[in-house]
Amino acid sequence: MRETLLALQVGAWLLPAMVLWPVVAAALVRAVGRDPGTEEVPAGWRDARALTVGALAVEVLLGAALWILFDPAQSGWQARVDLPWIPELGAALSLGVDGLSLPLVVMAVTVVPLVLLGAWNNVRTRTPAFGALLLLLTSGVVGALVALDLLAFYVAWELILVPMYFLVGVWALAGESRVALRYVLFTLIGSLLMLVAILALWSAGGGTSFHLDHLLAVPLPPRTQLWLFGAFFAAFAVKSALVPFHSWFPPAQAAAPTVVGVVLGFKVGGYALLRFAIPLFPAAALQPTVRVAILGLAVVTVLYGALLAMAQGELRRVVAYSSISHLGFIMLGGFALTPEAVSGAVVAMVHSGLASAVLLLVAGVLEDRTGTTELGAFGGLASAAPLLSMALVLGMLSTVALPGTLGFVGEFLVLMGSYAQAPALTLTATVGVVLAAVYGLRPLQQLLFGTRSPLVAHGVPDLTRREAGVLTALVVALLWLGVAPAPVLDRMQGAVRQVVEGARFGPNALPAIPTVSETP
Amino acid sequence: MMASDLLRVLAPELLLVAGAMVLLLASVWHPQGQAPEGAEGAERTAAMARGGMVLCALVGLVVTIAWGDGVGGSADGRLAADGFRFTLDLVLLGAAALGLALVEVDHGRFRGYGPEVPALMLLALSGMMVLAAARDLLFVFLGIELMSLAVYVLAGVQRRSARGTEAAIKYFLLGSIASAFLLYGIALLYGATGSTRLGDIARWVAEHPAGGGLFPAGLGLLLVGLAFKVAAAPFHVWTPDVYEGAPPPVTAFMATGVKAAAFATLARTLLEAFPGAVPLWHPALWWLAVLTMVTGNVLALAQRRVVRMLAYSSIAHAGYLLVAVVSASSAGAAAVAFYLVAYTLATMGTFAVLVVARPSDDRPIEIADLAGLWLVRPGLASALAVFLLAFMGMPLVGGAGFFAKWLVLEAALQASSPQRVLAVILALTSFVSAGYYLAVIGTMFLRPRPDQAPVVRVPALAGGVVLTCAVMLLALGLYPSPLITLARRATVVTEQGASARSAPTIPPAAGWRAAVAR
Amino acid sequence: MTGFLAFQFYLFALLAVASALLFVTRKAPVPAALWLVNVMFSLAGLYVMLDAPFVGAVQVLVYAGAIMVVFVFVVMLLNLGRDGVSDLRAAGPRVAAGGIGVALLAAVLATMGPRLPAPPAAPATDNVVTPVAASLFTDYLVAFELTSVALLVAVVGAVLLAKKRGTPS
Amino acid sequence: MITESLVVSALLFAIGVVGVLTRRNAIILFMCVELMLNAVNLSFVALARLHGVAGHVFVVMVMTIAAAEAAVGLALVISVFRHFGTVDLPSLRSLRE
Amino acid sequence: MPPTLSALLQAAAPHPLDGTVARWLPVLVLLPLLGAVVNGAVALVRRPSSARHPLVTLVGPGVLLAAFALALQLFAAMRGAGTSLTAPFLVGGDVPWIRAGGLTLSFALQLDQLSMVMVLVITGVGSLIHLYSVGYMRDDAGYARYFAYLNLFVACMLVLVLGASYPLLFVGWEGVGLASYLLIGFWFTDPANARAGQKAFVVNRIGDAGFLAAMALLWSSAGTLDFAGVPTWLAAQGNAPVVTAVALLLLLACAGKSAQLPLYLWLPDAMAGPTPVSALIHAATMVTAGVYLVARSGALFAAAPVASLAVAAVGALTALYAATIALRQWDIKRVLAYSTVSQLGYMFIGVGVGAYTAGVFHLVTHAFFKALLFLGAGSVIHAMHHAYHHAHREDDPQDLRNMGGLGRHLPITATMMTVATLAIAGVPPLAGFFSKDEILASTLARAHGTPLASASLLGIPGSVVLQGVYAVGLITALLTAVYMTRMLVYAFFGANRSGEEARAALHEGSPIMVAPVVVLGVLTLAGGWLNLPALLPLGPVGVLDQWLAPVTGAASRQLGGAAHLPHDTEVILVGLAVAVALLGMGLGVWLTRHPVLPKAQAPEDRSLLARAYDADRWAERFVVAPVRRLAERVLADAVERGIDGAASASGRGVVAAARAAGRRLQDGDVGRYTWWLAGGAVVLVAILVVG
Repeated sequence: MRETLLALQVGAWLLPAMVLWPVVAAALVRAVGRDPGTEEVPAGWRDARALTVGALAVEVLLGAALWILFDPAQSGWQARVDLPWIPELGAALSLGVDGLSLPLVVMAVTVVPLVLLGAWNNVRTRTPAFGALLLLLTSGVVGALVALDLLAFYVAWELILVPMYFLVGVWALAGESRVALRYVLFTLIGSLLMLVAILALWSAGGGTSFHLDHLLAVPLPPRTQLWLFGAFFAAFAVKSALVPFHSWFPPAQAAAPTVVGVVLGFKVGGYALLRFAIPLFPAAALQPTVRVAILGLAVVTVLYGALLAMAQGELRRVVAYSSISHLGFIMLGGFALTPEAVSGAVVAMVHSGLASAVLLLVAGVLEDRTGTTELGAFGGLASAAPLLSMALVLGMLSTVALPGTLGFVGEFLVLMGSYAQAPALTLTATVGVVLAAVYGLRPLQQLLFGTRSPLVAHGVPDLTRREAGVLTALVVALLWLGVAPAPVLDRMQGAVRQVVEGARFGPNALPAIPTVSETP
Repeated sequence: MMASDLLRVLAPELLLVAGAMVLLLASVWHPQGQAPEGAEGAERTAAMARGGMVLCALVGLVVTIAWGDGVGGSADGRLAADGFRFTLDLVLLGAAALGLALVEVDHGRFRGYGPEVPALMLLALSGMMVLAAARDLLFVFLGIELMSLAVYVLAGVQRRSARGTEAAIKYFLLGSIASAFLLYGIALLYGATGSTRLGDIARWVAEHPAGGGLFPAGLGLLLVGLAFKVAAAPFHVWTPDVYEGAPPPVTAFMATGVKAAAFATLARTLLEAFPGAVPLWHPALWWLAVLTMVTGNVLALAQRRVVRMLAYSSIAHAGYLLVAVVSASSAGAAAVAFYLVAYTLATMGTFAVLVVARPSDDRPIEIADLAGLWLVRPGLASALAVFLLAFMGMPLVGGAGFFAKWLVLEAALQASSPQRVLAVILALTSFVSAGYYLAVIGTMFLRPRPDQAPVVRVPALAGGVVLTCAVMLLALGLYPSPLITLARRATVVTEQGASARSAPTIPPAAGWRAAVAR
Repeated sequence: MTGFLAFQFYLFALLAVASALLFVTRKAPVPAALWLVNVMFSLAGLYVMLDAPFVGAVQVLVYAGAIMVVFVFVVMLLNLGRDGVSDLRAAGPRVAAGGIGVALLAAVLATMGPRLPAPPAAPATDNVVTPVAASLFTDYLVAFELTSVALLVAVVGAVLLAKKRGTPS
Repeated sequence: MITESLVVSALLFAIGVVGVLTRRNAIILFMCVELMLNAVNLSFVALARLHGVAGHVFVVMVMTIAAAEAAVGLALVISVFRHFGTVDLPSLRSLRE
Repeated sequence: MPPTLSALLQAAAPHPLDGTVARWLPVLVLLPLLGAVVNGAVALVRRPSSARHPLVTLVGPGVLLAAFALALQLFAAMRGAGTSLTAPFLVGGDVPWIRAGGLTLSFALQLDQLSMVMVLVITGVGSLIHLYSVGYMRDDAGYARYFAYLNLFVACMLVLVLGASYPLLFVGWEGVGLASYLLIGFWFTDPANARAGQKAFVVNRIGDAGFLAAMALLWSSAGTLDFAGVPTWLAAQGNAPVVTAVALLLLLACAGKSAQLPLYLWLPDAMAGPTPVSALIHAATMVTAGVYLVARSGALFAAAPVASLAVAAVGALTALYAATIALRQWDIKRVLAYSTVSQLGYMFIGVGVGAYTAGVFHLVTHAFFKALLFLGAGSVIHAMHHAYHHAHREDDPQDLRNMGGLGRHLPITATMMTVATLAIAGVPPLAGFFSKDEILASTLARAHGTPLASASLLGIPGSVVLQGVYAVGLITALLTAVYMTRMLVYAFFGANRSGEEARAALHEGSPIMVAPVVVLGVLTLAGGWLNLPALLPLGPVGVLDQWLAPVTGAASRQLGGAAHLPHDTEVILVGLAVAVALLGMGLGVWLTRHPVLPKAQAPEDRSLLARAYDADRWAERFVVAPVRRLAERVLADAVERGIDGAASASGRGVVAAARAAGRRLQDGDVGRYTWWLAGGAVVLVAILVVG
């Protein structure tokens, strides 16, 4: 298989195709797609949703090809492509993957069509526009994950923002469209600062190239690094909803259509920290005060997210806050900066996407059936809708990181890898494990158990075949990767080592890396 | 003085003025009858506007040819013929052509424009083009006056509109005060340096690095005059009222043409005459830029009327442009050129949408009037979204607006003394701007269309303008290289650098009689 | 500067400043306008002192003779002198305005620095127009033409603006 | 004498500014602007003694432009009067926040 | 860096079990897992699954019996290998699980003598309970689901005892927690049951967090998480504080899983599950995982005497504490639950003092007699439930006050329960007597001249601690005899209080329920022969001790040396123990001399002991409620809303300020605009002029 792909020179166009195909497909869907909700003529194959899923299926195939093509033995960029773009600025469409981005890319392109398929009736109005925007969003996400050129990365980064605004705003649950504005404003403030930082970095590098490899070699005094790192961190922390920059996230995810909520929860911000912020400015990222502060924020995020998830009365908000809690672990692992912890962080990012997909799909199904996802409105679903309950239980178990699920792999690696770097903080973070059990089981208790509430007694149809199929696929992925994460982990080791060693011994690294002292 | 030389230098302006006069004649050719509705001779306005557009195209051709020919500045060093001038000429011509198109569209709806309007716009344009080329403060003054006089009239050109008249008188009064300041500044600079030519002033500054005498006061007053024209805070106070009261096509022309011309002359003056005095004017302009960005963006947040919001937004953009100017480098000039292109396209596109979407009574268009526009006119709404996102500086979806901001930031950060704080303020105020631009976008896309909302008809010409602006913005956002190249060529060539042909110098102070005697 | 010349100079200067002050402080429009005319005449005198008799003449002809007459004409036309409303703003703003005026004056005067050297007095000549004209039609030809375009705009504009309104909407 | 003229000019200009700030009548306000222009002219004439005839040329141009401005401005004033029945500036407030 | 497992695998000499049935070890785990999948599929597909599906009946207990058979085969193979078995047999070291950086985990299973004992108990007792369940759950709607969960539990439990590394053990550890959660809340329509399951899971999670922390410490310090790597690390590390820290964190984990103070709270509530579940999970196997873990980590605890003392102390306190509560419980299952907690305390004493064999011995015998007690109680409840159902009465079938004289109606059950009671009370020669006695004897034996005795816990010398532990153990033995006798008397003797109608319907359960009870009764009688003390010449001495020696011998020696009590002392101790047991039983009979009223007529028992010292309320008030308040009041209502509000308020504030500023600046009066112009000009010129 791999040989065939190699022989076909797939690598030469694979990544550009993955980034650009959704854009093309977006135009097609918008032009050809029909809205089954409004038109009298049966949409047939021109049903915009079907077209969108089809277009995304192509993306899945490309993602699969990328996975196959990827050589686990190599470290460094693979499937790398450099297309000229703006020679005047030195910007190029430099795309490539390594073990850090590969799992996330494949996860992203796989989850989006699955969730769209699973939440088939979640969006029923103006589906051509929805599909087109979703495809643009996919392009942005993939682009941000595979861009090696900082300008291209920034463009993709902002490309996530705009379709997301419309997707959340236009198709939000009734009366909640304001959250879209809040999302954009929060994200924008960080990303504009990052823009300035990118420019400054580019200038420091002679203004000739935006390529990551070029910029990594640019010598920067620690003070400069600190400022630039701050700007990057602001962008990524807001985007990934680190406490206390998170308050846009729960309402947005709760209001967004299912598939959009899932994409919203992708931890692209966490990835970007590992990909850009830490390697580019190691002296700042590993500066003891900064590091303690960020690790502290990470632990606060773990606990805060978990506690808030405990206090929510609505399923999607529980999911959102649990996602925030997971982000805390991701940050902890990322800044602990040991191979184990960073690997764990990446796995946790993949897990967060998959688990949110399962849980939000279940929430979407409930919303479809009953019009609400308030926990208090339910009860006794376990007997009324066993398949749905099963999916919810399994998704939640992965969320609370039960061993044997993917959630555990990430959290475990993070905790193992972080302890040596920040013992006290890591031990504090384990409290999050306890709280996870509380916030994870509480919704199960309220939704599934007890006597049937009037709403449930009225009848909640169980999963349809389509929903069941999608959820099965996702749950199996969570369990399978929990048992056999090695293929994923093996592929990322080279990249992880590069990040860790680059940050410790790279040209801009601090002379000696102190571990975080025990001062809490 | 070689007349042929001067003709070559001034060919575009001459053609433009001549053409404008022909149009003027044509507009009064028929005996003036009282049309049953609308202004006198309203039936000829559209034709005049089209003629004006053709003229703009012709002049544009001439500009291109002149540029290609490598025409140098005028022999006496009072008029420049460098990339900066020609780029700005093209921007101004584009703005005028699109403005004329908007006049025609608006005229098609309300029939409120006399046939002289296109001619007046072209005459204003000639003033603007003079400004782009002016290397003598006298020309700066005359260009500004020529442009302003025409625009004062244009603001009040719809004589039935009280609001237009009020806008015109406000603009006129404040404008003439600003002119007086400008003129006083020129006088003092003349007194300090002995000349009004930028090259001479630059030489004087080079010889007197400490400045001294009347120089600082003159420079300050000059900056006041120019800051007024570019609508920099706190000299921006006229902008919201005038933009709102003037007919939208005129506002569009004002927001693009006047602003571009004013920035052209501001940049040229500072770069050619006062590069040696950067320490003197830098703090003042720095604060001006900050104040302008903050004032424009923050006050725009409170607006409910679209045009007024855009007025504040134009103030904000003046602030961004000032950042480029503050960098005091050729990169800054390039950034100004690029920015003006993107800004002009976005502004014209926005006003094109507003012209077709504005209520049919004289009521100013409010943001709420755009509610649900996406549902009835998806193309129009999407285009307006693109324009607003371009104002915001979003990449890709905002097209060239992103690279405009980029180049400004680049100029600021790569200046010999990097303007980091200014860059950060720019970023933060851009963030604020998202608040009001997204309010419009949100209204268009996220709100339902009210039942009683009027049907929006899009005439072909308006559609064309919208489409042109949107496509060009998006294309340049995807592939900005040509425009960046153009903008980088739009550097200010100082007189010393350019004119080896050595202009005759003004006779020294006491010897003017001798010169006369010669 | 001989004594008499100096006396004359200061006389006209005083006259100009005093008239200007009176102009600014008159409540009614017409007297104000007349005081302004007085300023202009004084200035014409000053111009002559400053070796610019031609400019002085033009000042009288154009400014005092033409422009100000139009002003007064319009004031009369609009019958502005009659309503009792004061044309001046309240006392507070007036004081503040004075403050701003003083500040501006101070800022400008601060740059005046040492007394500028007076150039040698010009030799007496009858030809007061030639130098200006020569300059105007050679060096400043383009500028001259530009002013004519500006006048054209003004004419067209004035006609356009001052014409009677079309049928009111 | 040049310096004295410049001082007088500055005085007149400042008085013009004060007038601008204190008058409510559009025409008078405009007259104040004319005063400011005249003040500048005085500077030009004075400085021409120092720097040459260019100052005189400037003055001629300014007068021309002033005339043009007067034409447009007075036409506007008339137009305003027709619309609002007054030229009292604080009364012209249909355009505001 | 200590050798990793795979390195060990490659380097090790051929293992005596190579090529034997031991290579099928993974099947042992997979069998119940397969059962779980099949039964789960049936449960999901066949609904409503009111009727029991023959496939479930076949598969559910079937896989267990098969697993038990395989376990016996394995046992035979090990017996065959004899004393040459010094190292664990490893399988699956080449099946990767988590590989990142220097951390390499595989699905390696290891079989050694300790695991073998656990496997036999799990599959053996498990098989009996599965069979019993066929009868007990016959009419339940969730029959298939029940067996799916139960099979899942066994699979996880086997992973727990067979895993060759801490993380793999942790997989089983949390897996059994999950199964327990699911089974406690099996009858989920009653929210109380589901809540009990949730409570169990969450409290266990506290311990699990300790486990994770222990692993983190171990990994960062030792660079290995395999059991095989620990001794090497310890050899290099000596008695460093980190060893103690790891051990104490593991103790936290064990306290959670094995329901020790202060994390025992979940176990009494766990009785909400079906009674066979209580028997299997909450008495015989899962709750003993903590004991297993301490024994498994013997080397670690041996290197940290303080931690070992802590284990013993916790065990002793728990034993006494729970026993006192059990004195005044009326719910038959709760009596047994507290009894379990108390007996687990005993086991902790055993493994705490380094008498690993004694601890494991008690684990095994306890598995027999406590499973018997629970199954017997289950039979009683089953009978009571049916009787009340028959009589159309809504009454508590579990309350002792509603029973009385059941021996007449359930003779076999009554007999077996009596045997079990005698065993737990410590009457020779029943199983409990030997195991309990060994623990107490070992405790006293190590009170002098051992590393344990010379260590100190919280400033108290180890010898004092150990003597205290012994005393507490003895008192607990007394109390145990008292409360068990009380239970037995109230349930099976005296007059019946169930009511006329119900009494008529009381009868023994089906044979499939009776048979396991009888088998367990036999085991209870004979279990003591597993490890006879030298004192009583009834058979081969210390079989279990010798069997476990390769695993725990070294650690045991390290902690206790060759400490042995003098023969005379031993005799005295045995006598004391027997005396205490008999005294306790007498006391129990004396306590129950007055008849009690049926529950419906009796006043509510509000004594402190009946309320279990109000521990639940204290926990609610001082732990749960504050956390909830923190989450809901402080964070959700105040902080989150504050952050949120600050964000939107600042937005709104800016807009409002802009609006106000706009109104003032742009009031339409152009005269006022000139002020900005002039003022700005003055400032600008001033800036330039001044510099």
